[in-house]
Amino acid sequence: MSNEVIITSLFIFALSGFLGLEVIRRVPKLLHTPLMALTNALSAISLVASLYILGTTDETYAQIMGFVAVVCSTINAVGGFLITDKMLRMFKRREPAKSLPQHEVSE
Amino acid sequence: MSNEVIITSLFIFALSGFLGLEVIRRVPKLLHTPLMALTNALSAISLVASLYILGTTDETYAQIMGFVAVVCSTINAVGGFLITDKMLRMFKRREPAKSLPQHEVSE
Amino acid sequence: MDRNDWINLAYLVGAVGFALSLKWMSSAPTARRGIFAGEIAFVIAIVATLAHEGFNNTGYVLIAIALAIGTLIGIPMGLKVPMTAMPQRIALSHAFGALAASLVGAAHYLLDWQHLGKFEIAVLGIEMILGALVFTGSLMAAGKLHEILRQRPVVFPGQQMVNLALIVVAVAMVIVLMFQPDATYLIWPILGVSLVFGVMLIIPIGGADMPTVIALLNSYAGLSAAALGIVLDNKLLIVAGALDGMSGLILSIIMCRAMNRSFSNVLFGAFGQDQTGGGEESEMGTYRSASFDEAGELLKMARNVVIVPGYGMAVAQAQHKVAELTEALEKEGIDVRFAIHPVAGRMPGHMNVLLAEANIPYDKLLDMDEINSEFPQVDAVIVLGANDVVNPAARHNKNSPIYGMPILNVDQAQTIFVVKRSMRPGFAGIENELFFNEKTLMVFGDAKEVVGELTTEVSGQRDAISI
Amino acid sequence: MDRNDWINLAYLVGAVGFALSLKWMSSAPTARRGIFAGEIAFVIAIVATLAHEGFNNTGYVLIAIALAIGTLIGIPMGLKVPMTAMPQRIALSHAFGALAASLVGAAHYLLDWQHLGKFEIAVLGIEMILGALVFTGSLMAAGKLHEILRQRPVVFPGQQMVNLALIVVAVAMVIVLMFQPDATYLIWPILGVSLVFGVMLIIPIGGADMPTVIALLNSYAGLSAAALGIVLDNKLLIVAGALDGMSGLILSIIMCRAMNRSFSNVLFGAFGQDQTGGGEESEMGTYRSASFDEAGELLKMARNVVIVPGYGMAVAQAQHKVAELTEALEKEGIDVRFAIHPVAGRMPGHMNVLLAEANIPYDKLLDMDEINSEFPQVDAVIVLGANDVVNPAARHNKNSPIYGMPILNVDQAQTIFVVKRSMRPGFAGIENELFFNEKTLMVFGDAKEVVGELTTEVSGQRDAISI
Ligand SMILES: NC(=O)c1ccc[n+]([C@@H]2O[C@H](COP(=O)([O-])OP(=O)(O)OC[C@H]3O[C@@H](n4cnc5c(N)ncnc54)[C@H](OP(=O)(O)O)[C@@H]3O)[C@@H](O)[C@H]2O)c1
Ligand SMILES: NC(=O)c1ccc[n+]([C@@H]2O[C@H](COP(=O)([O-])OP(=O)(O)OC[C@H]3O[C@@H](n4cnc5c(N)ncnc54)[C@H](OP(=O)(O)O)[C@@H]3O)[C@@H](O)[C@H]2O)c1
Repeated sequence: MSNEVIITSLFIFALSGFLGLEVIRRVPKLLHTPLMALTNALSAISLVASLYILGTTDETYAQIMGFVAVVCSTINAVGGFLITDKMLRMFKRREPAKSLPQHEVSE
Repeated sequence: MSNEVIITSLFIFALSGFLGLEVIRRVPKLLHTPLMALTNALSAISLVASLYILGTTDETYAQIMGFVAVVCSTINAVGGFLITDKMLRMFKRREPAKSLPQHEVSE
Repeated sequence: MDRNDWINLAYLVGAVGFALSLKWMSSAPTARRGIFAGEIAFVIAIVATLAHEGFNNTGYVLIAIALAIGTLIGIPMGLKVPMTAMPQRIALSHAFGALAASLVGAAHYLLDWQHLGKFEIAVLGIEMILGALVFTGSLMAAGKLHEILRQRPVVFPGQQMVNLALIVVAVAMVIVLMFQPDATYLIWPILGVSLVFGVMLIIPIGGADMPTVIALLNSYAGLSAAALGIVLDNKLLIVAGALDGMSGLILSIIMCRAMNRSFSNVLFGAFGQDQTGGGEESEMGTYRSASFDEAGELLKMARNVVIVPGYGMAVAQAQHKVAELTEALEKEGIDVRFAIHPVAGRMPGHMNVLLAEANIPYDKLLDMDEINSEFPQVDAVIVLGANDVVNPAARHNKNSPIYGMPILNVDQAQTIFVVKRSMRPGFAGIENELFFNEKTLMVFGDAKEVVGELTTEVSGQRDAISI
Repeated sequence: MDRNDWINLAYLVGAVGFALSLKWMSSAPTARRGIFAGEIAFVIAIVATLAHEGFNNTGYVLIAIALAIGTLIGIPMGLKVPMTAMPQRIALSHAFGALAASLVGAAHYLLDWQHLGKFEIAVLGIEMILGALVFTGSLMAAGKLHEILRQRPVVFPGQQMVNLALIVVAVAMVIVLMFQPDATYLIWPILGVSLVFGVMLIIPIGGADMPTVIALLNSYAGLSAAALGIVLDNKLLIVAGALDGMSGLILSIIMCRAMNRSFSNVLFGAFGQDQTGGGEESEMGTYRSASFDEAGELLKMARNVVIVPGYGMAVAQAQHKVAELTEALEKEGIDVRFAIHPVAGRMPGHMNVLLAEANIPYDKLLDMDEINSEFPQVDAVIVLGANDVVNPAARHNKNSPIYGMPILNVDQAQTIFVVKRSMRPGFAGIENELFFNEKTLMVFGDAKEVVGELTTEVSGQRDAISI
């Protein structure tokens, strides 16, 4: 891999790290547990690497490693998204009867 | 230029646009004028392109164009930073005598 | 790691520095650190660029001269410009930046067209069009703001068709270029048409809408820098362009929202055209006016005063006098605060810089949202050269052009002093029923002069002298 | 645009989707939209990956089977896990993710080592070390949280030297690999040593520090994903890894701050070691306890009640009973709110999810900063299985291990009911002078049971039945 590609990768890493810092700092304490579950699901995107290995190799050892990796990542993705959704469905505002002076819209 | 390079550029563009959105949304109204002056100075970074053209070409027409571009960008950079700094130096908190319950540190 | 890699790494540092710089602008105490980060990043990027291979000696000499000239012009432009001239100063530097960008784009095409693919030509074409239109557009805006050009919008039938035709022609030439890259002479008409387009785009827009236009042009300029970065594969330029573009976009959105108007209304609405109209509808009733000493006496009786500055304070350059008045009032034990409407004046944050210039500490400046609920407890309000931003019609008159724009509810205060030169309307060209409110007292005169007089009254120096 | 370009474009869409997903988590009303964005981005990225050239048929079959198995295990793991088991659930999935990452890293090395440069080998080595240590570390953390493993920190002399030696050995092997890439067998000891290191890293840390440790491991896992992305030149992985890493880092910093401790104190402090110690220092005075009906009667007389939930509520799974009590109190016209300390319970936001599960609307949950100034106006506080987060020693006792940690000032309320099973200390292992305050009434018992009894008392149903 050329140095140029590596520096490009560092660019992407720095920008998205910075972006992550800005975005995640704004997540309210209320949602920290769902946030942990969601990042869990998102980080299962390493599935793309596992799929590539499992799909393209002929070596048995690599197939085994890839297979385990795909299973693990899929569990994380499926489980992670489901559990985040389940949690968030539980968060409710007070019954609409008493209307609140908050500006957020409920969608 | 290969498509891959272009897509990489789009990655960088998307990430930094998103980052810009998050960062700039947080700038308080108080500082909007200095913000305009600062982005003005920062955008003078197109100077890097002008310098390259002016420094590497032998064509007279390109030298003229590059020369004007370098002069313009330098004016912007120098003037922009100076004016932002001048403005910000004017922003003062109330005299320290009355200590305020705010958490920011003054440096 | 060869030389190019080091340069790219320096650009990475530069990009992070730029992002940090903007991030630190998010609070006044860290803002100067932000400039510092921006400056360091800038210098690093420039030094790295000069380390590129392939620079020739003539090049270095020319660069040295150009940098020196730029610096010599830049320093006075940075240090000498008065705060009241900031809007046109910023417009002017957009013009410079855009000129540089379009020249570089054109030079790159002319030097390198043999190696450019279709996509790159398209991007470069957009870059040149944007650069050129921002150049003339910003010059026009600066002219209108500096009142060299007529502020009034110029409209004529078929105007939008003409504009559409211009931009279509420019884009068509870029498309031709994509398929016939050797038609290099097309560069000049592309630039020319875009320059004309920039002028045409601005003439139908009223002078007072210029701040929004400037912010929009800023975001175009950012886009054009990013486009240049894509063509040159220079990531620092892409990052800087994207950040700049976002900044302009966000500021223009904020301004539009605060005026309760849409982008298209700003660009095509020819707002402020009948600025002087509506003279006869003074069926508003009668108003009361007060002399300086009456106003001064009443002010002294207040326990708390809120000053609402507006465009008139900027025009009159009254900010230093305002600081003196504040001091005089505070000496009398009166609490003084400032209520800042988001679009008071002619650019975002306009009032804040002016008051900061006069050394008024920024924690006395309250945003609209912070102060609006407190007006019923305020003894006296001084509306200083502001008009639209305190017009109650925005709250209840559905037919008013400013209906729906959030305003400062000064009419809920006990007494309202309105300082302006006449009964003429403000930017939106409409009467203000606040002036006819029975709690309102008009104090006519130039803002600077009136505030000066009020200070003398309040501090009682007049008596001392006249004795 | 060939196939690869389309795939890269899909990854770009995926990356933006991920960023949007996290952005929308910044407010409860938009959070579900955030998940949706994340899911769509995820699916797009997976479909794009499957469109890669070079997949063989066996590969597709194996992928289908693996995806099916993963989904079949993932669904119950997502739907069946009770909210009280969330901390260990999250630790477990970190373990899965890290295992996948280290396996993929190792497989990539073994398949492709001929084409890897020094830098790539180094990055891949870091990736494998991080992956492996996060795997065992997270398993240990999950075990401690689920109380399969002993919660107590295990310390022995020279422990930190042993740990240092382990990591040095692992890094040394990676360095050897950089210069002798064909020594592929080194992969296994690298992984093995890192696995052991993960275990050793966790054993000196007390069970109650596991949430911080999990967040830290999360940020390591993110780093490892980003490293994999760098080696494979997969930008989506880099973005996802960086976002994930930042999330873990920020959460662990927030936790440390809220506990007023440093990272190194958490990692090496062996905090909570003498969890049961300090038994004799009951020179605090005497405490008063109340029966259920006494407490119920007193509660009914309050006009407003603040409930402070803590770890004990989670252990007792008392949240649904709490909702019933809230309803009963509100029927009596009593205002009920909840005061949530940032580190109440065993993970960030722990109390919020539990109360949300019991259908308590989230605008009744107040952050520490929001409620702390209001306690003097509160008639009754119910401290429900919380301890350290209401310990006034944090405010004034410089020798206390929790000195400086911001706490809920419940001692300023009129009456304080403390619901717990005994006088035993909480996580920090120290006595709580609040219990000996003359305004405090201890109500002993399991949180679920006590709250149930209080509800019966308040709603007066007991009398109805006993008649
Ligand atoms: N801030 C922004 O970013 C921005 C951007 C775009 C548009 N705008 C628009 O600009 C307007 C700003 O409202 P505003 O209340 O600040 O200003 P305004 O509505 O334009 O009113 C300014 C008033 O100041 C008075 N004035 C002018 N020169 C004066 C002097 N030398 N001494 C004393 N008074 C003087 C004028 O009355 P006399 O002639 O009788 O003296 C005029 O009524 C809004 O309509 C807003 O939508 C603002
Ligand atoms: N939330 C986080 O992210 C996080 C992370 C790391 C560390 N921590 C630490 O965890 C602690 C959290 O404080 P906290 O006040 O929530 O909890 P705590 O200080 O650990 O106290 C919990 C109390 O609940 C009682 N309890 C246990 N089971 C119970 C049951 N079934 N019914 C009734 N009461 C029961 C215990 O007393 P009895 O045994 O007498 O019943 C104990 O005193 C802090 O020290 C914090 O630093 C939190």
